[in-house]
Amino acid sequence: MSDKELTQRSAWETVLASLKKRSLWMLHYCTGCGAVELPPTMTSRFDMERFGIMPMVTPRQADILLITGYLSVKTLKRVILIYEQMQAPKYVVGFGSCTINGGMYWNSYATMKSLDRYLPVELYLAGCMPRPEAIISGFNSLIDRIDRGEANSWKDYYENYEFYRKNQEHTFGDIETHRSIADDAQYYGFVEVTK
Amino acid sequence: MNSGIGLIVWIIAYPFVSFFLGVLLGGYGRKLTARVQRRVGPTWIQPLFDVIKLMTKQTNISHGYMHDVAMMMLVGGTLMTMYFVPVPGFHYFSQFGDYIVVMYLLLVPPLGMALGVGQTANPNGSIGISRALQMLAGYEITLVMTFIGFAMKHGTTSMYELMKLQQAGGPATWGIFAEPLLGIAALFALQGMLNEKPFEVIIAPHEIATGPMTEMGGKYLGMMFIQHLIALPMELTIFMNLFLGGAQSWVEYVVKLFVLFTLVLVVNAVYGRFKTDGALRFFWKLPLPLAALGVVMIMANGM
Amino acid sequence: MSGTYTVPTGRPEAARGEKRSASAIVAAIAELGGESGFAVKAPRRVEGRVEAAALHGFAAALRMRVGFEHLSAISCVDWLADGEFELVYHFWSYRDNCLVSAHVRIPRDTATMATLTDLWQPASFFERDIHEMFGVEFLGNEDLEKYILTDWKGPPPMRKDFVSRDFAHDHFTYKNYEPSWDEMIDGGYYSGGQNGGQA
Amino acid sequence: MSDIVTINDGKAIMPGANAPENREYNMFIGPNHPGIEGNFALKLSIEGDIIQKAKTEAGFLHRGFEKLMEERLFIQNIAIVCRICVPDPDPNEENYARAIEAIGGIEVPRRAQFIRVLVLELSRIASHLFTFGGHAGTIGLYTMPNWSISDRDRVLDLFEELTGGRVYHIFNMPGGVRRDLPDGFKNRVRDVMDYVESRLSEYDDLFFNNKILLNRAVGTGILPVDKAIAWGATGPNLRAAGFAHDVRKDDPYEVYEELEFDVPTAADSDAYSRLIVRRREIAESIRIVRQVLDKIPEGPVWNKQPNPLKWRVPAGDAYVRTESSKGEYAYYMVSDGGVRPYRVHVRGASVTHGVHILENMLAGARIEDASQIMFSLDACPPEVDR
Amino acid sequence: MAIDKIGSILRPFTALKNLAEKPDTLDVPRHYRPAAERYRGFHVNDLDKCIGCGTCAEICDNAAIRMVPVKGKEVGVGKTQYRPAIDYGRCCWCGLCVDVCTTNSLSMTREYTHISPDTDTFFILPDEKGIHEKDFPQGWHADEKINFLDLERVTMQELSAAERGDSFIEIVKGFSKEQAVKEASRCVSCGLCTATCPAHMNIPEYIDAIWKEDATEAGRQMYKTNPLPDVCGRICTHKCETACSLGQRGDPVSIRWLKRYAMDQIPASELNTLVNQSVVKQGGKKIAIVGGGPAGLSAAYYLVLMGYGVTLYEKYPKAGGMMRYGMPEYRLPYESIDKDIDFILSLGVELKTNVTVGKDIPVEKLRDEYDAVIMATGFHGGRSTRVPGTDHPMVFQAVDLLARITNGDEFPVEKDIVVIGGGNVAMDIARSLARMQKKKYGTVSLIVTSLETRDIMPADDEEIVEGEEEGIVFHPGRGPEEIIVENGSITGLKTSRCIRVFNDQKMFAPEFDKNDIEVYAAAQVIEAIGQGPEFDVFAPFAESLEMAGRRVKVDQFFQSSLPWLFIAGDIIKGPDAITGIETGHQAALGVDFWLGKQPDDTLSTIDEVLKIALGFQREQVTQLEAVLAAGSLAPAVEAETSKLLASEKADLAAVEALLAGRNTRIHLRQEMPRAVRRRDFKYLEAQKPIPAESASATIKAITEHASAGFRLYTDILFLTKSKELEFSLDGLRDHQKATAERFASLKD
Repeated sequence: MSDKELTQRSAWETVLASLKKRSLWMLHYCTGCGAVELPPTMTSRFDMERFGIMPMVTPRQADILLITGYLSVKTLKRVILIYEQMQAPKYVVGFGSCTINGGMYWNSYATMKSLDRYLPVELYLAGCMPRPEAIISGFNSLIDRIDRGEANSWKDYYENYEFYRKNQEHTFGDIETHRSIADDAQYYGFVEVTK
Repeated sequence: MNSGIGLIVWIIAYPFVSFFLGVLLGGYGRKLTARVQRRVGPTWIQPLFDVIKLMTKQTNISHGYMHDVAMMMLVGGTLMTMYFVPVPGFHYFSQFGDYIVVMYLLLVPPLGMALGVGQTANPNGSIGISRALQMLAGYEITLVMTFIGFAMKHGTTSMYELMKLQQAGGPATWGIFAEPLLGIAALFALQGMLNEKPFEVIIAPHEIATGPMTEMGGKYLGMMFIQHLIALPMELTIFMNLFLGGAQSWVEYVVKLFVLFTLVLVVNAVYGRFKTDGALRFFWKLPLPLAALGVVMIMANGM
Repeated sequence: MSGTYTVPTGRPEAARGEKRSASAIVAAIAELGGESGFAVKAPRRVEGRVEAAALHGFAAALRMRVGFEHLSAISCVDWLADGEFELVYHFWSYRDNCLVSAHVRIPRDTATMATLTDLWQPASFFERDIHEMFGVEFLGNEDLEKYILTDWKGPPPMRKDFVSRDFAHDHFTYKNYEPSWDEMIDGGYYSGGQNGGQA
Repeated sequence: MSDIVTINDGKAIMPGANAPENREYNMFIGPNHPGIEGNFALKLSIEGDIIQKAKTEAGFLHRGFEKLMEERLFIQNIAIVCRICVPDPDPNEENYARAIEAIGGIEVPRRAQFIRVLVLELSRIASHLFTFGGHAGTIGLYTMPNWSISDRDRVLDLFEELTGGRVYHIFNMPGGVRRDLPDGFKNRVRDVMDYVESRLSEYDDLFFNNKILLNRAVGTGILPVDKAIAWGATGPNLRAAGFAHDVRKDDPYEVYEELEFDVPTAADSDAYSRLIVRRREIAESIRIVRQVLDKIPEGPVWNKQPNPLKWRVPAGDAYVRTESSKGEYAYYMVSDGGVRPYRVHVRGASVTHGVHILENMLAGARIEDASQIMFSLDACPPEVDR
Repeated sequence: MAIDKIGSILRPFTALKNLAEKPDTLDVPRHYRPAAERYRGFHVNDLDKCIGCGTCAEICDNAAIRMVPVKGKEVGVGKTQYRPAIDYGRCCWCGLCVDVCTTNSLSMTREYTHISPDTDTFFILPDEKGIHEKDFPQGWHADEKINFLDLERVTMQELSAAERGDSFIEIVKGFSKEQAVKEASRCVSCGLCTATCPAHMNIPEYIDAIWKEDATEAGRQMYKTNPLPDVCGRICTHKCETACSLGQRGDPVSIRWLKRYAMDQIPASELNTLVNQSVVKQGGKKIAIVGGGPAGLSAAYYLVLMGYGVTLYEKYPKAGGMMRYGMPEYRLPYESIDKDIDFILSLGVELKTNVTVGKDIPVEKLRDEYDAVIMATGFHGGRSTRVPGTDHPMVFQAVDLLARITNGDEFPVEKDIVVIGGGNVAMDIARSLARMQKKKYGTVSLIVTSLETRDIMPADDEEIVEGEEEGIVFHPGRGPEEIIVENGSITGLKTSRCIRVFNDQKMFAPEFDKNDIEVYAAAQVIEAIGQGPEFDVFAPFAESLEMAGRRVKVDQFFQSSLPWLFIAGDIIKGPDAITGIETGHQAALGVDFWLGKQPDDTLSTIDEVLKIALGFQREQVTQLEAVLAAGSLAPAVEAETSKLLASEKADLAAVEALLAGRNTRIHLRQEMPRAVRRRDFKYLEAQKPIPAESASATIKAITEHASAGFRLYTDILFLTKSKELEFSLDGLRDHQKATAERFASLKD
């Protein structure tokens, strides 16, 4: 993020960040076809546990939400709920073309086109789908960002919730959230957002 | 060291020492499993990073008062138990509480978990808890049975005393060699107590989405991890004290801890999990009769 | 779910026996009466046209009397210009290793068809799919509720008069890039307004 | 009510949400659940730990492929069809190419036919290895996925070398294949086949003979042969019931008629049988691959087709079937003589396995077994959703 | 089989042996793991090799490729300044673009990692280096054996040398329907041909129509810019084919023969319905056109369609000019010429034949009687080598002889003939004479010499080859020294070897090796080294008419220094038929402009866009004015709106100015390859399906979106490259955003 925030970090936070980056759990959710490269990434050929990255089962436990490629509108709805249930700090990683500009489903009636209109995205990986090497590089890049204190995209969701909410409503009509984003924003210390 | 300032230092330091041991064991476990699986695995202190990460997460979910209290019960209960398990150089509390106390205290954390998870109202969690309680009926009874045998043989229920007796008698008097039936039964029970495969039915991600942990995130999950890491060396120590003659020095203690844990891990690495009823049936079919037989033999010898 | 339909699970007698050639199957179909338009199209492929009203009877006879046990698929084609849907039923015979495709045309505006779920369980999926994607009603199928498109509010998307590209354009937003090589090109790149996007 | 993380339709169901005296409660498995193959959901109605009623929910992976194909040129579709089934993409390419060839009467050079068989069989091996990992995961034996999925990667390396892509090969084209075999490729295929074969015996030790697997899988999810046929089971799931139907044998395509291979079957039709049939199919596939390497003739690999931008396929229709790793995979294609397919209907192998058969088999099963039953059927949700 | 159904407790423990083995894990990403040789990674493009044809963008199923104009890339024959930019938010790495690339400039590397939080970095303009400017080895690239494109053209059936040797029957048989469709199917519709064609014919469109077996539509497309398609289908110099992107690696599409095929399918009687032009007689305004060649006919056609009264003066008995009197019949049958000309005349053009302007009727008379005069007298004067002996009566000028052949006049044909010249006219006369020799003597004895060596001979290659087949002997690279005359009759031509034709400045400056002398026996010598204008007709104005070298000076409207006099055809540009047609068209437009009438016959795309922009802008102004007039605004909003109105008005004025400068249209058409224009508007197609009626309807639909309005302006800027426009891109962007927001607030 901005230089200001970088300089504002205390020494304690810097140390903490360098420890926190060593453990990152991703949500084990195959949202799209890119997920087929996740098992190789998890298992012995590429073994992402080397970097402290593990698949986790529920949103509560996870730090990383991988959007593995296209998101059908039906899945997108679930993904948004999942994201809201995750504990901060949380990172969304977009896999491949589909999360950026619709990918090969650019003219499909059933998939969303730009992920960053619905959720704040920390990183994008190029590829259709990204290979395990690229995924591992992506995770390393995320680790670096956390280390440098740059991985703050999640804050945007609470600071600019209106923007995301507007786009979500545009796509779904009304969406029923489980959590009060206003309360969450307050908890996280952001300005209160009117729901 | 079991009195005065040394004692106070121990009381304060012991949880941290235990936690540190737990971290090492946990990391070792993950590393070893990884190697069986032909991969490199994480760093040796990976569990520490996990805990730090979890405890620094901004946790804003709470499923109510019970949810929070339950976490206290979980960690508190484990810490309490820990003090009653003698380790080299520290057996102050074990003179006040014998093995029966330990057995009793061991039930507190699952109870705490049950309360907390019940509060979250997640069906997966509820199933996980019911499984945990069912499993108690498997390994706990076996464990108690083996202990009864020992108590009968040596005429004491103090873990410290039992340990001392074995240390005095040398390896030949170690429970596992002296009473192999009880020892083998207790090894199975240990596997169950540590919730490792093939008895890992409580977490079972593919079946019930990590069961009790389903609703836990951030600090709550961190607490559970801390509890797990403290309980790990403690549970191994219980077994060690009963069947491997405890340890006289820290070097011996750590070596035995790791060797014992390795045994548990290799089984864990090459087996899948039973179904709950399968696990129970197994316990009732093999370890429990073994333990019972052992007890009978002790009784026969004693008569 | 197994109780929902009285789907025959036993294997028909006709499904056992010697392997027959494709032309023998054409003859066997002709023997059923009523359907004489079947012909061998390619090796192991027999094709013909069946009236909509006769389809259920034909399928039942094909199963019970000729021995076609496997309903491979039901396909639907929207012939917009003709104002018709074409339903194509693909039956496979394990005995003969031969596929029979029965083509049925039904009017597009009042698209109804008798269900085959009482004969084949798999028909349930295909019929529900065609119902969702084309809007064809299958009389007698109790399980036509939305399955894949539960969140969908538009028209049945596989109809030819639904243009996916238009829908995507109206309902989604494409990316506006401001690439770094902007200055490399004449006039500078600007990907356009809100709806600009690439194409 | 507090939010709990099992998500479906945005509603969480409490245990005992029904009447208090009714012990039945509802539970969602998926779409976010490791026990689910892909992005798919099960709505279970449970009493105790017995599933009373199961209902699948699909559509999370729906992209409207059949519609997209109608809006793309014939050549452009070769890039998208493989996406329909992610773990085993090649039957899609095969079907798409063969449907056009059947409609347009296009000849395929023999060398290309052999290469297609090679690709299809390698894809089958990769897919089965993947399934082993998934199945072992459901019973918690995580060593197995670590092994089999990294061994699968060896096959993907071959794909990468041959086709330029690891997962999506985009290699079959109407009229042949896109590239010839690279230099020395045959030897590398042989090496990998030897490797996979040697690994199979290690799998036997660790997994297929594992007492726990037998404890879990034998007698779980029984699908009697009559029901298997009536409910439309195909592929390994049908063969595990003792019914030896294989599209490669019974509706042969490419050069399968010239190759020797057996169709493995099993009798018990439980989860274990289905697993073992797949295990044996890998051995058969290795046999086929070796024969292909021996028999493959020299020659061109592609019959030139018209300029792809102005490529019309004559009017007509065709129904083509392929034996995928999951079962019968069929395409029904209609061309109206234009530059785009008029209609392509994709009949995925999992439309029966993953929906009604799964629902039927789950009813009465234990909740612990739900995941294993699904994986033993090897249902592939993107095939259902398209 | 090593599987039993009993299971084992101990066998799983064999897995523990892995504890002693090295893990299977690869040390990525610390060490880059090379991808396979064929890996489909990120794109690289040889920007110099790339011609910007845009075929990659056409085949991309994800609309991931957009052609953008790259600075400093030269635009030339078969080259645009456009290069593909790739959107990795769309790309699926299928590599179809690589396989279809006409030049093989596009390929993929083995690089596979790109990670960024910034989506803008996923849209790249690939160059030789790739996305990260790192050297990665080449991955997926074009394969020699697998060609998506049809690189070989359909062979045109021709009469054999024996069949055609002694007759003037047309050599080329023409395509059959199957052949034509097959040949048409080779086209990738890149439109490079359109840019190169002097008349900017809608080539991809008519080829597409032929491919769809719709000859009528093909004809309609042709008549938009060329009223003599029948003729052009036979004798056009087909510069388009040199530009064809398929020619990069294979044979270009036979554009000329396809045109011929399409026109052959349309009977003369149907031409009128095909063009479907309602001629509105304006009356009053009359135009005289001097010269009935391609330029004159073309000008006549477009002027008459614009509603002028046109009179065409022709000195020969029939109209057609060089097409009729300079082309041998075996290349261009007279029926074809007649078909085209008759159609033009049928539209109401008055033709006066056998009238030589300047001799039979003074130019001044035309000036006085008509509102404007278009002079298209052409190149009818043959040039002479001026070597000794050229004044001999048996030395002929090729153009004269060709005209005599057409008129059927008798002239001597000797047994041995030498033709001097290496151009197409030389070929025409040589091959005509060869036929006459064959008829008269049964054998051919004809030598063609030219300064240029075989490889640089300006004549079409097929002409030379066919000439050789017909028995003509070529001696290229020889310069005439002297025509040897003995006893009053010619005996031969003495030549020396030509060392080089052009000097370093590429100027015509032949040098000869005087020691290398050859003599070719001949009784008759034909000079065919070029033609020139005959300026007799301009004699009365010699003083007032400005010249530019040997040609008359004209401005961009083809208007000479005498305002009433417009010039077209060979005498200002060319010489060839298709250039003549284009100059005729432009002169017609120039006349129309001069006479102050807005032409609306063939609106080009840019005009449509400008008009829509105008409408859009007017709409904005009207709306704002209405809002202001309603008067119910808060003072602050009102002030804001007034400001907005002022700026909108300024924009309106700018667009009006742009549209008023109609000359933009004429020139833009030449600068913009059609396909590129079409692609620029592809985003419009992507938004809405193209309605069957017209592209303009599509564009109109777009204007309904306020935001698309902005896009419209950027495209105008692209198209016009008009830096003078008062709005800058950045300003416009902010401005449009602000406008949208303000409108939204105003509605409340």
